[in-house]
Amino acid sequence: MSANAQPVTPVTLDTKAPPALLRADGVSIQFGGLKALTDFHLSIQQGDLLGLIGPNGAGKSTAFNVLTGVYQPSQGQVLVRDTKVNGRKPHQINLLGVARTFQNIRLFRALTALDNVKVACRAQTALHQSRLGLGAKLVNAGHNYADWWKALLLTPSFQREERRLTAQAEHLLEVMGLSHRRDEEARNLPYGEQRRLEIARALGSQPRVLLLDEPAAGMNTREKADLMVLIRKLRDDFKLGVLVIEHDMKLVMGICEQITVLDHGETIARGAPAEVRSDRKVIEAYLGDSYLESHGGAA
Amino acid sequence: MAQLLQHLINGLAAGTIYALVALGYTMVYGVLKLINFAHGDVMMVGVYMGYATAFAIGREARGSFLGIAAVFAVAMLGCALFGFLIERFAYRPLREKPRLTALITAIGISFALSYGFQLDIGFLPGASPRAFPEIIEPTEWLIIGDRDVVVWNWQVISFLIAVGLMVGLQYLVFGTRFGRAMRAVSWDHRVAALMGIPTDRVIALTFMLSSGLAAGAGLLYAIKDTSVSPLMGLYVGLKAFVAAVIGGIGHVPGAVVGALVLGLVEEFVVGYAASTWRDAVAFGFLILVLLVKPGGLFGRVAAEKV
Amino acid sequence: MQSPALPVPEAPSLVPPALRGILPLLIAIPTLALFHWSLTGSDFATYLLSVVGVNIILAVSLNIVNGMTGQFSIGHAGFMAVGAYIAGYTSLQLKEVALSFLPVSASDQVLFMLALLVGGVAAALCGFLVGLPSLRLRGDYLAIVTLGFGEIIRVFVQNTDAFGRALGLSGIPQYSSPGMVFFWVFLVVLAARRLAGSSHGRSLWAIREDEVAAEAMGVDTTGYKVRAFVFSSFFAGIAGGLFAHFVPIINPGSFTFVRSMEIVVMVVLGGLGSTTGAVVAAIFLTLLPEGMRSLFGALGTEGSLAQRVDQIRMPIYGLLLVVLMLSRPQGLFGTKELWDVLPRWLPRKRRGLA
Amino acid sequence: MRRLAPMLLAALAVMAAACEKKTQPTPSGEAGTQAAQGQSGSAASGTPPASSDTILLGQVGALTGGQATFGISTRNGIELALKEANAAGGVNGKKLAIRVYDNQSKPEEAAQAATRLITQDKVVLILGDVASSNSLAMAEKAQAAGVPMITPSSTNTTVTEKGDYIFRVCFIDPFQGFVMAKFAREDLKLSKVAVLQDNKSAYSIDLSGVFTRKFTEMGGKVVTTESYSQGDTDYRAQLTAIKKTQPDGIYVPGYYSEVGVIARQAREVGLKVPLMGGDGWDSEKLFELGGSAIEGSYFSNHYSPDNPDPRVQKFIADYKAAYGAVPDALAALGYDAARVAVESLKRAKDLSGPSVRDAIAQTKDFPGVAGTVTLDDKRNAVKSAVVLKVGDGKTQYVTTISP
Repeated sequence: MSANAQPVTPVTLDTKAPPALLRADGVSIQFGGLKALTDFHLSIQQGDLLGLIGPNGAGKSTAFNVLTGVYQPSQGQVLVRDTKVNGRKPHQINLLGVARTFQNIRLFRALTALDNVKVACRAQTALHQSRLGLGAKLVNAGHNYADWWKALLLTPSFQREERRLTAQAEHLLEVMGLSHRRDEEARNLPYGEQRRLEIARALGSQPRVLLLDEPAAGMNTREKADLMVLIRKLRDDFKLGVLVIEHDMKLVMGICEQITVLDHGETIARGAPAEVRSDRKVIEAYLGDSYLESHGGAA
Repeated sequence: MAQLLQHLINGLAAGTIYALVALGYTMVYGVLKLINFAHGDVMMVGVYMGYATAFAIGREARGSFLGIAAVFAVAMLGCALFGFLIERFAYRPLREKPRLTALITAIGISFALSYGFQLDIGFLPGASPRAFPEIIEPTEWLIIGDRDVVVWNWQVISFLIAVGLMVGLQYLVFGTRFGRAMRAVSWDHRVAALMGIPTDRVIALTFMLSSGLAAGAGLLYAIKDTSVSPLMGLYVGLKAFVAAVIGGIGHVPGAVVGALVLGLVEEFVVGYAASTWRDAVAFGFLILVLLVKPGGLFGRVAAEKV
Repeated sequence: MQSPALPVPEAPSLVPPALRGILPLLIAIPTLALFHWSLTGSDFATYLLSVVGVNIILAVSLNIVNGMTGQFSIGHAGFMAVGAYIAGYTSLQLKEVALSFLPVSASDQVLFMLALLVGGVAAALCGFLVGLPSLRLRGDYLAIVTLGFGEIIRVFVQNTDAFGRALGLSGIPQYSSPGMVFFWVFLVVLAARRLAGSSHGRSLWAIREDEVAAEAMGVDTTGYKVRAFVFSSFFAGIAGGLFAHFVPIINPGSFTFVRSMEIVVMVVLGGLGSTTGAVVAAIFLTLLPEGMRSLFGALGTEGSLAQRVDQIRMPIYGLLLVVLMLSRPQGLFGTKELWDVLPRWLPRKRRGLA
Repeated sequence: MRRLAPMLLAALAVMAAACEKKTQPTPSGEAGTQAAQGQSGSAASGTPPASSDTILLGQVGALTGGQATFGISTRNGIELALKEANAAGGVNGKKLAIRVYDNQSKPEEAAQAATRLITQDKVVLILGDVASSNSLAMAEKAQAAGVPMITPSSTNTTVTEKGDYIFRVCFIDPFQGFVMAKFAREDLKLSKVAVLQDNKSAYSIDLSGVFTRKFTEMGGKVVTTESYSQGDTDYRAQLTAIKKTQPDGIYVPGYYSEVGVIARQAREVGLKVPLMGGDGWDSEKLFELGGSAIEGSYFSNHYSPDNPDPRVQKFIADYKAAYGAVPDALAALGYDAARVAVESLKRAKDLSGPSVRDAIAQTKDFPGVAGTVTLDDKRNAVKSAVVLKVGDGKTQYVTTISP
């Protein structure tokens, strides 16, 4: 794969490492005249726990959307393990091992907690249908229809598959501490549990990279602390690379090893929490004077 | 050449009337995201109101300006009231419910009206079509050559009325407080309510406006084609709906353009190709437009915020 | 991949897995045979039940697209028309043919089944074509494309001599029987339920609930939508085929968009997404006009008013729709199934969609 | 599996429940229940069974939908005939009653209603619909059940081909198309004719086909064939296209509900040539809808209201008194069909299907208002047609053309 790597300026980080699980190379995106994201670089390796911060409207969620294929970049490229994924659909990118949660929780509200996770688990058994020739596409389509027949005929292999999915989803619910909500409809869960369920669902798609969009929003301090522990644990147990968008400085500074700061779509700083915290530009542009005061001039 | 011109005139005449009906669809869709399937039938009711008025005022008064004004006034006001009642009792209780629910009540009302008016009991008119009284005496307004191209006075009059109504509507939507409220409700009626906009009143007024407009359009239609029947709403309504979608449903000038385009397409299919395929071509055209521009000619598909 | 490989648990059921797939059939076929036998000789019941059955198939199949997948198709009558005409035409062509190794009646049924399948597959192909625009179109725009498709089919039939144009196809052999109709009702209900409970069904539900999230979780939303259309239109085609074989004349007037609307009404009234709801609503709405006929008939048979009452049914039907929707906006059962809303003392299924 | 067995049971239970619910408001009505439960018991549901003092007939017609206006005319004609028959003492001392069902202009509803008439109401005879596709659907059911059926005005040849229980009292499409072709060629001396047909009506398509064939055979030329759909109101595009071909006559084999408007718009686009049509034109409404534009047009019909025959004049007067309108052809044919039915019932040796069928088949030289009815061995009426000219709010007799 590396043979057909594009002649782009490599991301300045750690070039010796194996190909990044997810990489953005000079990604820009415009809506009409508005530049929502300019020359964005990012690279996530297994075991990373990165943070993406910035004031409201800085382009954090836009970055997520570009990385997961919801938006197409105007310039630059997104690579998953050195495969260019520009122009691919979100579900195809997901199948390559990138899963996400949403800022405004987007669960399948009328489905039970278990079914929410099973939807994601299931998808991984589907074939990758990214860049296939016509013949392969036909075979693929045939396979898809045949799969429906298996479900309709309730074949033993289908039943086994269903049991496997259930077991897998139950395991994830357990990991996220949601076993007691197994048969509850998602919309009836309390807020914090909905957030956790979204993570469980993302894990269901067996990702290598997990993108969390403000996972702690609306949680109280204790829940946040628990969440910090949980995110680290997930990274280690599931051998993930994690990228977190977060408003809560404490959370980000507490768990992330490296932080990228966006403002008006531009990357204004990148580095370890301590560096970012002391970066004058960041403090001015993002944190503001009041923050400096309240934290007694953290720098 | 003369024939081409004649087809053009006919197509535009048909298109203007589609446009007025399509505007009703588009306005209601704009504020409520409801495809008001009963719209065509409300129009039909309005036409019968005008029909009854024309007979009530007698043959002499009919031709006078006041007579015409009375017919239009009664039909449009009556129909506006009718639209208000339908909104109040059939749609408003369902406003916070799933969107499809209101659609089903719209279908129910459509059935009740179009079948109800086929009864010949009491004041109901019965199934057979009736000749619409000539409230505008047809005379040639313009003749080119040996009657190669003929433009009739009612074509001109209805074109003027239609254009007047459209301009008025455009002003109403973009130039008045009510229009601003309407657009706010259209954007998000819950938020609009929080901002102190009397949502219920705005929606009710929109319904009245669209129903009144439908009655006006229906009358023009009846004058043009000289007949009324209980099923007329079904056909006109469907075509106008298609026109509204071609233009981008919810978009006011879009509805007008969509309707004119549809009127011309139909006219030319019949005039120069096979008349049997008119409806198929109309719908095929619609599908083609949507495939190229998924939101209609003017509408934009709002990118969903993720 | 990273998650620990979990052992796949054993099936908790008493029924061996291999048998679970076909067991319903083993129960259904004798039941249907009994049902069929009990109807012999009562033509009106046969006819009425056939209409009911066809409407159930239509409603349940449309529910897969409109209810489960959350799309909005209002051209179901078009798929029905395709099935009806193709199956009817096939049967007309095969009218004189009989399979020599079978008795004539059995051979007829085999050919009938063949014609039905041909019709169903043709409708499914159309469903594929109509489903494709869902790549680009959403919501009401997709709806109008389905409506347009239905109307185009109608115009096409009206202009094709082989399909009898405005007169329609007549003389289609009356092969259909309540047993056959309800066999397909059984199949479509079984298929819809199994689909709803399967991973594919969950993907459809996910699309209905939140298309963006479904896509982000690896659900090929376009593919699933197209497949839902194909699946649903296949059964609509079957319904059309059955319809053609008991009426037994079909003409374009039977497949207008008003017809499509009637099917949408059944689905919404039953509760979007509820298979049993669609079944109940289809039965109720089909029998309603006949019921009114009986009611009016009982009120008086003489006099000219009595002769007019048959006209009053349709306006009343329309008003009833309004009243029903106002009193139960979520439909009869919402997204739940019949057994979820049964009284408490009856044995209940675990809540949820599966 | 465990979830399917109860489901099936539930579905069956629901079906039973729904049926019961349906007939709950019906005090004496168990028809639905019985039907749904598959008990072919005696016809209940408030239907007077074919008791000793009434004979029940059935009619299925389009009372709602696009063709309602024709169905209602037919119904009125039938109603009038039965009223007269009852006033004259009924059939062998028994009164006649009729059960009318609506088919919404749809064949499946027609078949359903016919089946209901046959098995639930146990009618001795069915009167059919106007539209041939609806009559065809009914014919299948009537033939299978051995109940005679007379269709007043379905002119498509295939209807009576369904079997020996199916009759009609009108002439068939090929004849009517021939009549107008002959008249146009020989009497009006036209050579270039345009055709404007209703593409939603089999009747119209048939007439236009026959007319085109015959007219061409007689040396004329059909210059163009355009179409419209029932329910349309704007025909200017078709007429403008027709105008281009400069015909000296236009054949419009449609129904009056559209023809009147077509005539107005034809004059409007500048077509001055005569219009011609078939029996679908015959209605007082034609003058209302067509106004002065329709004057000078010709159509073929079953009878002429000018016919001095007292029977015809009495029918017209009675109909006017009862329904406030001059009867159209459909009403006249409905009236004739009902009278043929009554006469046959009188002659039949009993009220069983075969006896009634035989009695109907023997109908010969029956003096109907819409011409004399003699049924041939194909169960079609052999009748001559008249050609009428439209003028000044009424029709004028022009000529009679025999088969």
